[in-house]
Amino acid sequence: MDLTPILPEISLVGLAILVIILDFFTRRKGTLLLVAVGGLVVPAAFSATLIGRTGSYLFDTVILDPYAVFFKFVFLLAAALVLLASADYVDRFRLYDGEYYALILLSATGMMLMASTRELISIYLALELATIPLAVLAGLQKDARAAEAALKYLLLAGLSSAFLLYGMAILFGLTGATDLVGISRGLPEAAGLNRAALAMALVLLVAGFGFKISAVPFQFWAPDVYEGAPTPVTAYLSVASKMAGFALVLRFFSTAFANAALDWPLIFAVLSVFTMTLGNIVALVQTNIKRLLAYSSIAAAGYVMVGLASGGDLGASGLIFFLLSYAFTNLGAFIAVTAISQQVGSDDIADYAGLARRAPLLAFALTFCLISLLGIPPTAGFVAKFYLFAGAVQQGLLWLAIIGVLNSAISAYYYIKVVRAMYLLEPKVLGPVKVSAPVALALAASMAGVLLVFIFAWPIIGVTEAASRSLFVR
Amino acid sequence: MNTSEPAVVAAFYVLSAITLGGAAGVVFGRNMFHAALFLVASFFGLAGIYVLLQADFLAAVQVLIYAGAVSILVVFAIMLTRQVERGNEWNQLRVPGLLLGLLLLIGLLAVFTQTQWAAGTGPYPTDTVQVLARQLFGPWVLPFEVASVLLLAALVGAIIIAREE
Amino acid sequence: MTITLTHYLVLSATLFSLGLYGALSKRNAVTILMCLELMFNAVNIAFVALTRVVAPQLLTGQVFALFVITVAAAEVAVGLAIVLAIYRQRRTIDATEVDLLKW
Amino acid sequence: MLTAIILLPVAGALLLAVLPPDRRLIRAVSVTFTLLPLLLGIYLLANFNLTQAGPQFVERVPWVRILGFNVDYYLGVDGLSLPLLLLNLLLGFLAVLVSWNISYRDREYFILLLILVAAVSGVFSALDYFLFFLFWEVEVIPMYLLIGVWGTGRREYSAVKYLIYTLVGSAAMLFGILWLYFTAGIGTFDMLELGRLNLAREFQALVFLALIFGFAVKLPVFPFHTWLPDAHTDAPTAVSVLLAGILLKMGGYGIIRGVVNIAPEAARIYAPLLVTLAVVNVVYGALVCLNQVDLKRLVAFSSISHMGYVLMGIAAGTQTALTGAVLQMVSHGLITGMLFSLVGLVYDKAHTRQIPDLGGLAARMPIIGWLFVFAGLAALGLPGLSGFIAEFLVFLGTFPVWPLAAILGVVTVVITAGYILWAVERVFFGPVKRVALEQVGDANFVEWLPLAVFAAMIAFIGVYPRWVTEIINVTLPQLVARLGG
Amino acid sequence: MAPDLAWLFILLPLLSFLLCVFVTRPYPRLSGYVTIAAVGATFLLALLAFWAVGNLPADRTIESSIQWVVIGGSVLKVGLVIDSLTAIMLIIVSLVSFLIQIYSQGYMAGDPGYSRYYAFMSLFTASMLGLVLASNLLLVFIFWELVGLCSYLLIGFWYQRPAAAAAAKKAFLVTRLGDLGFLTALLVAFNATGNLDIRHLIDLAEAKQLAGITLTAVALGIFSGAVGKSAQFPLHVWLPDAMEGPTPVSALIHAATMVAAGVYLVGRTLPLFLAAPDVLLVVAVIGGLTAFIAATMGLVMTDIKRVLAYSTISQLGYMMMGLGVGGFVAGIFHLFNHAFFKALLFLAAGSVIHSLGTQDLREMGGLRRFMPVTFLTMLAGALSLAGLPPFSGFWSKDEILLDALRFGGVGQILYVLGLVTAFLTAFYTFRMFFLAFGGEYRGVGPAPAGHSHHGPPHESPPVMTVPLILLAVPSVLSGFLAFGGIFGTFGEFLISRLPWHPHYEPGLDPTTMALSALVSLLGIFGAYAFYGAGWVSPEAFTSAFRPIHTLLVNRYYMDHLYNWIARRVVLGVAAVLDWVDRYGVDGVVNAVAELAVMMAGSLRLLQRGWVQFYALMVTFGIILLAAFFGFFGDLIALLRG
Repeated sequence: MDLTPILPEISLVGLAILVIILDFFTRRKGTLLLVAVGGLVVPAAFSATLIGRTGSYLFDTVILDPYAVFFKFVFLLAAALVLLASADYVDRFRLYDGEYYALILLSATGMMLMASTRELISIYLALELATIPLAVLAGLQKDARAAEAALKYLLLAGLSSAFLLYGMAILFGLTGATDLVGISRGLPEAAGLNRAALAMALVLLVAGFGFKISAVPFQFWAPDVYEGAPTPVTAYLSVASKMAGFALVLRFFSTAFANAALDWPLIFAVLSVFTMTLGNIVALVQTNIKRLLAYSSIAAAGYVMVGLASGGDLGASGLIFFLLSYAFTNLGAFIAVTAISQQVGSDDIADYAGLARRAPLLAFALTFCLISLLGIPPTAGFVAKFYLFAGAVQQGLLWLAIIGVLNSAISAYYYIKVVRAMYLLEPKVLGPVKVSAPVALALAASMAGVLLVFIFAWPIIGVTEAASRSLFVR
Repeated sequence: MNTSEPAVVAAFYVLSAITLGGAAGVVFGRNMFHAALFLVASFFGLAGIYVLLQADFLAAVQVLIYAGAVSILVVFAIMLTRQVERGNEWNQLRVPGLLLGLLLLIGLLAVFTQTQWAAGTGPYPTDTVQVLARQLFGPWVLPFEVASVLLLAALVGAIIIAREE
Repeated sequence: MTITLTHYLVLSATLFSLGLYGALSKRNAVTILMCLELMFNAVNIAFVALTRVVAPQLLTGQVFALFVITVAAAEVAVGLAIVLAIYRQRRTIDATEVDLLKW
Repeated sequence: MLTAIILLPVAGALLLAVLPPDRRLIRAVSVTFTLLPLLLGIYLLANFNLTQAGPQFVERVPWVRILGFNVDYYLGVDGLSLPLLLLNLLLGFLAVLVSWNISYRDREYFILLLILVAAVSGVFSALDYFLFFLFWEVEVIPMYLLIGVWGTGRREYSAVKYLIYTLVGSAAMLFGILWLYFTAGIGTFDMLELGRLNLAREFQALVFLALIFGFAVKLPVFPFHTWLPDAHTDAPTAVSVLLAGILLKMGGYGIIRGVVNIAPEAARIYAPLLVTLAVVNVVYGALVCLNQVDLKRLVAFSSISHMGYVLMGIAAGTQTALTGAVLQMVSHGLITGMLFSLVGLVYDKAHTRQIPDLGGLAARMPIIGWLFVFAGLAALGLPGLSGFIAEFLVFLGTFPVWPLAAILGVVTVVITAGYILWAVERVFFGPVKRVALEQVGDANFVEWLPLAVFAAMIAFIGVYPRWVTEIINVTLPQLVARLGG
Repeated sequence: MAPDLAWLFILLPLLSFLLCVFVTRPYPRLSGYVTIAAVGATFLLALLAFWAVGNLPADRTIESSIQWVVIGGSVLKVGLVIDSLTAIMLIIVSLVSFLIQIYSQGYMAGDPGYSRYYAFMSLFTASMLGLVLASNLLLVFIFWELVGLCSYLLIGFWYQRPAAAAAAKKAFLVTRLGDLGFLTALLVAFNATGNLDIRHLIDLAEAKQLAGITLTAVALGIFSGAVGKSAQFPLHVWLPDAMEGPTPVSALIHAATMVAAGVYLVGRTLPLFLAAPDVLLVVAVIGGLTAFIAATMGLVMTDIKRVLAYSTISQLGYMMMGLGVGGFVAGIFHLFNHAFFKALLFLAAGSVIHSLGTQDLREMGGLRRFMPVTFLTMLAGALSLAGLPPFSGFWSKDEILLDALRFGGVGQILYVLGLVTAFLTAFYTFRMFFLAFGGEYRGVGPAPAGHSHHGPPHESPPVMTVPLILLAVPSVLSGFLAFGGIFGTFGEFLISRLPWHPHYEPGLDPTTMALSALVSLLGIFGAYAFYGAGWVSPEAFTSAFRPIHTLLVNRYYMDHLYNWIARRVVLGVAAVLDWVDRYGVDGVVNAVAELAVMMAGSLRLLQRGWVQFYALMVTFGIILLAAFFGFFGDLIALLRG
C-alpha cells in the first residue's frame, strides 16, 4: 500500500499529537508555537514531493492531481499564518494552547483531505474532521459568547451533516456507488423518473455544503460564530474552512454531476445572487469589525459561487484564483484585526478611530487588505475579481456578472467605513499600538501575499489553471 | 429483501412503532428524563430494524454506542445542567417547525416512493462481520484512520471545553 | 403484505422529519442534540436498507452507517461539552435564550 | 519612458514613506518626483512625431498569455492622450506647489498625491484595456483619503459619495470590458486593435451603455453628476485642482478612446441622447451655478457645465468638434485648476468661501483678485484665452450636426459670464465687506507661482491653439473616419 | 507699407500693456509715458497707413493673414486688412486714444490705480485697433470680445464702488447677449462657406451664392452683436450705467471708439445686409428708434455724463439708421465726426467733473467764468452735436437724413424721426450746457473722495485743456472733409479702396439742410428758453407732463424689466434647479442609499441570534430549492433551451 500520497496528512496528524504531548513538558511560551509552525515544514515538504504526481490511491479514496496538491499548500499556509497570528491571542486560554494548536492542525488535516478525495465516505469524514475541531476552537475561550458561537456552529454543522448525509444516501441509492466517478457513470441511467430524486439529492447536498461555504440561506451561523469565536479562529473559519468547502464542492459537482441531466450551475448562480447581495447589504449596517468581515465573507462566497456557476475551465480557474487571493486578503484582514483588538481591546469599528496615527503600519495593512477585498489594484483582489467575472461573461452569464460587479461596488461603502474610522477620525486615545513579532510576521506574509499574487498574477493563474484543468480530466 | 413473512412484517411494524414512538417521546415528552429514556427506546427499536435488515453487526454497534454510550452521555448532560425542572418545553417555532417538517416529509416520501433505485448484483453475505471487516480495513482504511483522528480531536475538544477552569 | 425497501425508506424519512421537527422546536439544547441523533439514525436506516438493494455484496451502506455512528458519537460528545460550557456561563441551556450574538 | 513617468511618482511615494518626516524633505521629494516626470513629458512632447497617427513611445511587453486571456503591458501615447498626459504631469507638479502649506499629516498627504498622479498618468498612457482599467481603479482610494482626511465641510460624506459613484461606474465598465473582450473574440485587450473591429450593431448598442456609464459618471454627465459638487467643494485645494483638472478628463478621454472608437455605430445611435445630455449639462450646470453661495461649489458646478461641451463635441463626432472637445479638456483642466487654486487661497486667507461673507477682496489681495478675474474670464470663454477656442471649435463642429445644441451652447455662454462676473463682483469688488477682511494678505511667492504657470499656459494656448490642435489632429482623423463624420 | 507691419498696430499697445503690468507697475508716471508713446506711435503708423492706402491703386488693399487653427480640411485663419475704411478708423482710434491718454495724465493724477489704468487703456487700444484691422469675422469677434473686456475692466476701474462694479458686469453681460447672435452668425457663416473671411463672404453675397436664410441669419447675427456693442435699442441699457468709469474712459470707449464698433462692423459687412433687405430694414428701424428713444431720455437726465451717454446712444442710432438706409458713407462719416466731438464733450465734461467733484448738473452753473477753456471747447462740441452748421455734426447728420429720404418708404418716416431727434438733441445738449455753464454757480460741499481738489471751481491743468483744444479743431472743421481732402472727399476716399463698391451719391439737399439747421436752432432756443433765460420754468413744464416725465426718468422702465427678468426669472430658475439638484437628483441617489440601509436593517432582523431560527431558515431554504428544482426544473431547462 502506497502511503506517500497521504504523507502530508499523516505527518500533520503526527505534528498535532507531538504538540499535545509537548504541551505536557514545556511551559515556555513560544516553544509550542515554534514547533507547530516550524513543524509544518514537514508536511509541506511531503506535499512538495507530490507535485506533478497524478493518480488515484488507497482504493480510490485519495486523489492526487495539481488541484489537490495546490490546496494542500494553501491550507498549510493558512494554518501557519493562523498559528502565527494566535501568538498573543492564546494568552486568553493559556492552559490549552497546545490543544489549540493541535486542533488547528487536525482541522487542517481534514481540509487537506477534503480537497484530495472523491469518495463519499472519505468526504464525509474529512468534512467532519475539519469541522468538529473548529467547533471546539470556537468555544475555547471561557466566555458566554464563545460558548454560544461553538454551540451554534456545532448544532448547525450537525444539521447540515444530516442533510448532507441524506443527500449522499440518495446518490448512493441511485447509483450504488460512493466514489464520485462511479456516481457520475451511474447518474445518466438514473434519469427519467428519478429526476425528482436527483433534484432532492442535489438540493440536500447543496444544503450540506452550503453550510461550509456559508451560502444563503445556510449562512446564518457565520456572523454569530465569527463574532464570538477567537479572532484567529474566525480567520481560519472564514478562509481555510471556506476554501476547503469550495475545493470540495467544485470537485464534487464537477465530477459527480458531470454527466447528469441537471443544471446544477444554475442552482449556484441563483444562490450566488442571494448570497452576495445579502452579505453586502447587511454588512452596510454593521458596527463590529468581525461581524462586518463575516458578512463580507458571505458576500465573497457569493462571488466564488459565480465561478461555480460559470463552470468550465475559466470559471474553475477563476474560482481557485479567487480563493487564493481571498485567503491572503482575508487572513491579512483578520490578523490585523487580531493585532488591533489585542491592543485596543475592542472589535467595535468606532474604537478604530484614528488608528492610522497610532499604528500607521497596522492601519495600512488593514486598509490594504480591505482594498483587496474591494477588488481595487494593486492587490490580488483586483485580479481575482476581474478573472472571476471574466469566467462568468465568457459563459454568457451576463446577468450574473452584472449583479456581481454591482455588488462589489456596494461593498465599497462598508469597507471604506473601516478605512474612514482609521484615517479620517481623530484618535480617542493616544499612544502607539504594539504588535508582537509572530503576528507581525504573519501580517507581513499576508500582505506580501496580497501584493505578490497581484504582481505575479499570471504565473499563478497558470498554476490555478493547471489545477482546474486536472479537475476535468477523466 | 422484499419479504412477506408475517413474522417479519409484524416485527417491522412493531419495531417501527417503537422507533418512531421513542422519537415522538423525545419530541413530545414533557420531562427531560423521560425524553432520554424514550431516546434509548428508539435506539433499541432501530437496532431491531437493523436485525430485520440482517445487519447484525450494525445492530450490535447501535446498541453499544447509541443505546449505551450516547444515552449515558445525554443523561449526564441532563443531570449536570440541572434544567430538569423546566421540563422539555416547546419554543415559538412549534407551528412553523411542524409545517416545514411535514413539507420535508412529503418531499422525501414523494422521492422515495417513486424512485427506481440502482440494482446491485450478487447475494447478500451471510456473515456481515467478515465482509465489514474486510471492507473497513480494505477500501475504507483511510476513512477508518480519519475517524480515529476525528475521535481523538473530539476527545481532546470535549475535555477542554467541558473542563472547568 | 410485503415489506419492501420503500417501507424502510418511509420509516427513515419519518424519523428524519420527526427529528428535524424536534430540533427546530424544542428549547432544551440537550433535546436538540438528541433530535439530531435521531436524524443521523434515520440516515443510517436509509443507508442500511439501500445497501441491500444497490450493493448487497459490498455492504457499502453499512460501512457508511458505521462511520456515521462514530462521527455522531463524537459530535454528541463535543456538543454536550459545549452545552455544559454554555450552562456554566449562562445558567441556561434554553436555545432561545442563547442569543448574545445577533444582527 | 512612459514607464518612468508612471513609476517616478510611485518611487517618490515610497521614498516619502521611508524617509524621516521632515517638512522640507517631504516637499523637496514631492517636487522632485513630480517635476522629473513633467520634464520627461516635455521631452516626449519635443520628440513627438506629428506625422505618425499611431501610438508613439510604445512600450509593449506580453504580460499574460493564458486561456485566451491576452494582456499586454502596453503603454503609448498618441495625439489624443499626449496633451492630457502632459496636463496631468503639469497639474501634478502644480498641485504639489499648491499644497505647500499643508501641515496636517503632510507626509501621508504627499504620498497619496504622488500615487494619484502616477495612476492618472497610467490611465492616459495605457493602451491595453485591462491595464487602463487597472490604473483607473488605483486612483480611487487615494482620492477618497485625500478628500476625507484633508477636506473641509462634509468631507466624509463627499468622499464616500465620490468613492461609491466611481466604483459603481467602474463596475459597469468592468462588465463592459469583459463583455467586449469575449464578444470581440480576437483575444486581446488592445484598445486600438479593438477600435479597428466592426462589431455587430446590436452588440455595440448594448456594450456602449455598459462602457460609457463609468466614464459618464466621471465626466460627469447629468444625472450622475451629483458627486462632483460635493467632492470638489469639500476636497482640499490641490485635490480639487487635480479632481477637476485631471480626473474629469479621464472620463472624456475614456469615452473617446474606450467607447466611441470601439463602438462607433452605437455612438451614432446614441448621439441624440448624448447631445441632449450634453446640452442639459451645459445649461443646467450653468444655471445652478447662479444659485451657489459657496464659491468653491460654484466653480464645481461650472465644471459640470464646461464638461458638457466636451460631451457635446464627442456626440457631434466631427473632427472639429472632437478637436474642440479634447482642447476643452486641456483648457478646462488649466482654467479650473487655476480657479480652484484661487478659491483655496481666498479660503486660506479669509477663512470662508461663502460669497455673502466676502466682498471687496481685490483691494486687499490684488494679485489673487486680478488672477481670479483672469481665470474667470478664461472660464467664460474670453477670446485670447484657451477656453474660447476650445468652445468655439466645439460649436463650430457641432453646428452642422446639431445646430440647436450648438446654439443652446452659445446661449449658455451668457449665463456663464453671468455667474462668473457676478461672483467676481460680490467677492472681489465693492467695498471691503467686513472688518475681519481688512487684515487679509495677498499671495506670497509659492502661492502665486503655480497661478502664474496656469495663467501663462491658458494665455499661450488661447493665443496659439495650434500647438495643441496639431497634436490632437495627428490621431483624430482615424476616429472621425470610423464615426463616418 | 509692408502688409505685415499692420500687426504693429496691435503689438505696440500690447507691448505697452505688458510693460505696464509687469515692469512699470510700481512707477505710475512711467506707465503713462509708455502708453502715450505706444499710442502716439500707432497714430504715426495710422497716418502712414492712410498715406499708403491713399497711394494704392484703386480697389487694392493691404492684407496679411496667418493660419490660426487647422483641423483636417478646415482652416481658421486670422488676418488683418488695411483698406480705406480701416485707414479712417485707424486714425480715429489712434488719434482720439492718443489725446485721451495725454488728458488722462491730468484726470487720473494721484489715483492709486494709475498704472492699471494705463495698462487697461493700452490693452483697449490694441484690441480696438485689432478690431478695425481684422479681415475676418473670427478675428473681429476675438477683438470684439477683448474691447468688451477692456470696457468691463475700465467701467469697473473703481471697483470698490458697488455701482461701478455692477455697471461693469452689466455692460459685459448685456453686450454679450448681443454677441450670442454674432457667435451664431460665425457658426452659420463658417458652416455655409467654410471660411470666415469678410471679403470672401462679401464676394459670395454679391454673387448671390449664399442661400437667403443663411444670409439673413448671418446678417441678423452680426447686427445683433452690433446692437449690443453699439448700445442700440433694446440693449442700450448698459451704456448709461457705464458712465461709472473714469470720464476719459467714457470718452474713448463709450463715445468715440468701442461703441462705434457695432456701426463699423455693420458698415464693413454692409453688402451682406444689402443682400438681405429685410435685415437692412431692421437695421434702419432699430437705428431710428434708438436715436429717438435715447434722445427723449437725454432730456431729463441730471447727470452730465448720462446726458452725454444718451446722446451717444442716440447718435449711434443715427449712424445705424444711416447704414440701414444704405448710406454707407453717411454713416461712417457721422461715426468719424462723432468720434471727435463726442470725445471732446466727454473730456470737457471730465474737466468739469475733475474740477467740481460732482457730475450732477444741478450742482453746477456759471462755470463759464471759472473754466473758460473748457467752456469754449465744450461749446464747440455741443454745437457740433446739436448739428448746427457749419460744425461737423451738421454735415454728416444731413447726409444721413438725405439718404433716408432717398431710401423711400420707411425711410421717409425715419427722415421725420431723424428731424425730431435732431431737435431733441439740440435741446438736451444745450440744456446741459446752460445748466453747467450758464447762470450762477450752485455748487456746495467739498469734492468727494478720490478727487484732491477742493474749494471753488477752477480751470483744469494744461495737460487736460490742450487735448480739449486739439479735439475742438476737428469738431469744428472735420465736416468740411465732405468737400475735399488729401485723397479726395471723405466719401470718395472711403469707397475707393474697399473690397466692394458702395453706392455713393454725393450731393446736398437744400431743403433738408434748411430743415435740420432750423430744428437745431429751435432746440437750442428752446433750451435757452427753459434753462438759459429762464422764461419757462422747467418744473412747471414737467409737472404738466408728469406721466411722460416719470416714464422718461425711469428710462421707459427697461432697466426694471431687465432686472426683473434677471432677478426673478433667471435666478428663480437657478434656485429651482439648484433645489432640484440637491433634493431631486441627489435625493434619488440618497434615497437609493437609504433604501439599501433600510433593506439592511430589515434583512439583519433575520439574523436574530437564535440558532433554531437559523435551522428553520436552512430547512425552509432546502424546501424552497427543492420545490424550485423539483417542480420548475423542467421549466427552467425548457427556458434555457
